[in-house]
Amino acid sequence: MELALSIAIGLLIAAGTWLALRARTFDLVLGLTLLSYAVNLAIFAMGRLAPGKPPLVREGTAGALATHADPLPQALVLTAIVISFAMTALLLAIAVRSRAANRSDHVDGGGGDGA
Amino acid sequence: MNALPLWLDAIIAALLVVGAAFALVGAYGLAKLGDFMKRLHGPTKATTLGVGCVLLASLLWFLGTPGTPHGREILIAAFLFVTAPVSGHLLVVAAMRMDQAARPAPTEGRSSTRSVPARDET
Amino acid sequence: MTAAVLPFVVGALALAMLLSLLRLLRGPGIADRVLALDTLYVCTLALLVVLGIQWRDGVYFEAALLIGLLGFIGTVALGRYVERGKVIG
Amino acid sequence: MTALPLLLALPFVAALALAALPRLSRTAAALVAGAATLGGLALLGGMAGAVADGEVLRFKLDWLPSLGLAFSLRVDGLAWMFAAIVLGIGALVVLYARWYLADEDPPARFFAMLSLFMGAMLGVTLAGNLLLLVVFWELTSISSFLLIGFWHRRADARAGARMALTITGMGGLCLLAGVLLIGRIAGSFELDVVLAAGEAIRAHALYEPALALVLLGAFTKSAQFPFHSWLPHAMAAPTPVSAYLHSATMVKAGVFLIARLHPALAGSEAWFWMVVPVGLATLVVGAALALVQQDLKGLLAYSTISHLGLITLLFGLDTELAVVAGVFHILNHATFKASLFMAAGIIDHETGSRDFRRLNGLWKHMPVTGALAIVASLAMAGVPLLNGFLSKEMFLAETLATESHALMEFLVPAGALVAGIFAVAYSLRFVHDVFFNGEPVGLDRVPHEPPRFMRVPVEVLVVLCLVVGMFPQHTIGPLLALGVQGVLQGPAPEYKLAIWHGFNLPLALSAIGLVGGVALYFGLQRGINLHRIERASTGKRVFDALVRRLVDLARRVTRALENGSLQRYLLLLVLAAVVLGGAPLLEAGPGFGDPPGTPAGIAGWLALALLVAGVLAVLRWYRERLLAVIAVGVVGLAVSLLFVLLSAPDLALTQLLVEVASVLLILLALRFLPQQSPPERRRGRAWLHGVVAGAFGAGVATAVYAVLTRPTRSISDYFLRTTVPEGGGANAVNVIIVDYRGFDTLGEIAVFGIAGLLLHALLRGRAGVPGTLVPPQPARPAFLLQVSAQVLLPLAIAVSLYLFLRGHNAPGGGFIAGLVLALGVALQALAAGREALGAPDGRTWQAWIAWGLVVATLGGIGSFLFGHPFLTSSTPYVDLPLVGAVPFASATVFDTGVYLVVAGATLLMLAMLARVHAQAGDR
Repeated sequence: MELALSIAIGLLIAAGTWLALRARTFDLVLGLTLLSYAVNLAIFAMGRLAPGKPPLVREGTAGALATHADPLPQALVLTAIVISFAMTALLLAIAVRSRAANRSDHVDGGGGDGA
Repeated sequence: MNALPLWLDAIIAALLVVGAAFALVGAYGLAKLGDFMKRLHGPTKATTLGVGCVLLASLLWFLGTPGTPHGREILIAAFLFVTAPVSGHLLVVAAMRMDQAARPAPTEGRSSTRSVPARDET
Repeated sequence: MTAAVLPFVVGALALAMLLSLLRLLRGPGIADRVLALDTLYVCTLALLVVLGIQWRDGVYFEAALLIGLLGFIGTVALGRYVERGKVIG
Repeated sequence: MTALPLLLALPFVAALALAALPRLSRTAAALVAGAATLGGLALLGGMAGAVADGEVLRFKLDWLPSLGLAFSLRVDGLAWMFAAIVLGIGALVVLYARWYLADEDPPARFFAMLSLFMGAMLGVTLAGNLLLLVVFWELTSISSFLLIGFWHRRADARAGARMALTITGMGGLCLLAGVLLIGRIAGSFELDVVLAAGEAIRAHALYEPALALVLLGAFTKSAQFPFHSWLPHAMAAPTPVSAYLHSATMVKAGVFLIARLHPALAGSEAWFWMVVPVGLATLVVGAALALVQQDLKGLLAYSTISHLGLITLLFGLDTELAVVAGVFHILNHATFKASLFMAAGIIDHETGSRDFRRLNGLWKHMPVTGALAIVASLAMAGVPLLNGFLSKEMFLAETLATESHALMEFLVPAGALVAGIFAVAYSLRFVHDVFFNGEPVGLDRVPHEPPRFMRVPVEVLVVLCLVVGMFPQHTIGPLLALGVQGVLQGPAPEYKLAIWHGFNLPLALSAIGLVGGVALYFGLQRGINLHRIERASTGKRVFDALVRRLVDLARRVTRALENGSLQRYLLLLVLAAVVLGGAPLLEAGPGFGDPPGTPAGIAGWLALALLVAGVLAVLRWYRERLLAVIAVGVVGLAVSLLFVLLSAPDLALTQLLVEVASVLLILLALRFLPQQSPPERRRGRAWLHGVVAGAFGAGVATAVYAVLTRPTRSISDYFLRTTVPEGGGANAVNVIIVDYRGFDTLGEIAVFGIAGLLLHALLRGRAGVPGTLVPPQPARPAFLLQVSAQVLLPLAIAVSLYLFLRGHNAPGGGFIAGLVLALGVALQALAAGREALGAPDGRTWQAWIAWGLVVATLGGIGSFLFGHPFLTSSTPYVDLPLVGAVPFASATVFDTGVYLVVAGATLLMLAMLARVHAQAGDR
């Protein structure tokens, strides 16, 4: 599964980057959403893939990496997911404002809506 | 899971298979049927029912397995049965609205750019 | 016995999801795609439950719970958007 | 030895005080600055005895030991002598400036800057650590910049300040580099070590570069040829500044440095050949140019340059007697040049002009000032019975004693003689052309003597010139001896301070100089009237040209990079990332290990299939934005599923909730954006972007795979081991979030809350945003939805609380619970309208954010009460029905804060976006 996941992450990165390079604010938002998926998955994967071993130390079991998934990247990614959500929200607000100001959703303003 | 008595095991297995079958049928219908109103039947009925079976199976299984939390399946089922119809109904409304407006989905934006001015409550 | 059927159950659900995906990609109407997405969510719910049995582990129930409780909000919102052009009136 | 830091602190204290009290009157400000100066003098006097006994006073305070930077002060003879000059002249300048400043000049600012400079200069002299010395060195450059530009409304002042700062600043950088080299050679930056390591330094391979760099610093500071041209332009400064910085002290910093490092650097061929020619050139050029100035201060400036050259030359000659002469001349020049500047200032003050062509025959108007100026000028010319004569005699003697290449043995004395002749000529001009030589031309007022006290400093200095000139041994003798010992770091050589050394060659040269000078001056005045010489400074022209070049270059580069297109910047950014990341990857190779081959299982493949399909769909549909949103939804679902399969329940929950919330937000915003992206106008660019993005993706994929196939060395064993016993929770992830890494989390929720507030600020009171979708239909009441929403709200709240309380032991926790709650409320809004989202201005949710942060912080502090450090939890459990054992930990309090912030911020975002509404008559 490692290879497949890596490729998937790569695909997310590539697609996200390409979209982020578009000239329209909304496309940028889409791109950054994909990018944050990719980055979160990548960070998460740094803890290695451990199916069926959630990092919950139940009664009777001793907590160890052998029997549990690595909790640290998970903790990092959890907050990262929420933060990237906030970033998306912020970008959307900026997109709305910038269009209101420029009558255009071009990232550099001006040029009309193009649509 | 040999903790389970055979009959219970059988029922669970059966429920699972049936549930999966229903879900599959529902999805198949969604994929194959002719127009939206027909397709709507698949998920809203079959799939929901299928999920119901699966939940029931899981409920029984966890009841049969001591030392595991149980009962939450009921909650899930309840939620599902409250929400599924709502979304289904809303989609119907939406679909009807779109038909009447005779507007192919992707291009509302286009046509709207030269359409009636927006009246906005508040 | 349950153990024996589980793989097929999972497989069937996976197939169901792929079929929904197909519809989501084909469309044609936006409503079809939204419906397909909704179905995807519901099937995922079922899948989670089944996986819960397979792994004899209740941890993923919360996920199923949340899909059941809030998963349809996305659908509703999309439906609203298509219908009224504004999500929150 | 506490007097030492105090001595250094005084001026800075005064500077701060003055800066803090900008309204002070001229007298008050002068008193503050003066008090600091006199206090300093007193402290310095207290050290005199010890220093005289050859003792070296030290004060050391480690600052950045790792860099060898210590705040260490060190007073030996040389330092003491220089400090005495700085403070002594300083006191006189303060007194003088009190009377010099005009009513419209802000006195507090002036004296603040002056005190700042005084402190910096003291720092240079007292520093016992080379790095510290460089710090103060730069500080003098800066304060000089400020003082030159004191009359900041005058263009010439600004230009002069900029030029001075640029040149001396560059010198300072060279000095820093040189000092770093020396420090590396000597193994320490402490002056004691460095001065003792002379042999090693001179023997080292890096000696020449180090020497060259240090000398560059010194030469720029002391306005040595060819870096001299900043000094004349610094004359735009108020005259007290010119008298103080640009004749007596700061410009001496360069020669001081040469003297200071003499034991470490001098005594080599390189030293001779680097220092002597520069000194000689400066001596001659300065003297020659001084004669042809039309500005009083200009003449004095060039003469200063010339004298600095003379001192440099002496240190370059590098005999012990030359050192004596050099130190002696530092003292003498400080006295007579400072007094001359002050005299020039008085003249300027009383006549309103500094122009030789207009100033004539002032003798009958201001005889006293005239007399003083004349005596000082004679000292400058090196006339017997004045201090200038003595050091000049010594100088000439040393030039004649030069032992080196034959050429130099001729050039040095020759140059000295020529310079001497010019010196006499320009001194004579200063006297004759100002006080005699006809009548004043077009002065707007009748000149008269200055206020009594404005003249006092000049009188003091001139008296010094006389006394020293007549009774050197008893007046200046001890001080000079101190300085010389300081420079040589050893006993002073045998020398005789006397006016009469008998008939000898130096005396003859002086005589020739005097006669020649007089002849030269009157010759020139007769032949080509000196008033007709118009000269623009070449140095300035060159400098300006260089600066212009630099600016043009910068502008070109900027224009090339910044064309105003954010798209372009982003592309460059990504390109840079690809290159910087890719190069090592290609160079070293990915270094894959052997894949663990974790089985994906049916579900795994399904998830990946969904993900890939979703991404492709987004790319296919990105122009049809609504479709793109749906496709993104698929990707999100797939990611959540992956989290489930890879045993990250918490992440799965979070991702699912964020998916739903994002769809809501996006749809709320999408209404006010075009529903489509325009087609790619330039396919070529789209392809280019495709290539770059593809490369980026490939690179990341490779890196990730490389990591995944290598053995892991995670620190998490610790977390897993201790999560129950110490963290008091079975859910290691949640424990890490609220406990081990609680401090990070505090920061993260703060960021989240700020994002919410920012969004509020962006959308507050936005009406009339252009919408693009169909005008909203009259909403048909959606009973089904409303009913279900009402049913679900309490359930949602219940679930949210449940997830929150269980969070410490099972998937859940503040983040997840907060999102659940937010979505529960959002559902109400979907059903019943935006009123369900609380106060229209979102103040409800702002309060939530605020309280959340408060609670979280308190929870962190709470752990103090349990006697643990900030944000470490301690955990008594309480049993709740249905939920089970719940840790009532300070961590739980903290998590409550997280809960509030997340819910509040999410709802604030939703509320604000829901409040935006389309303007009437929208397109």
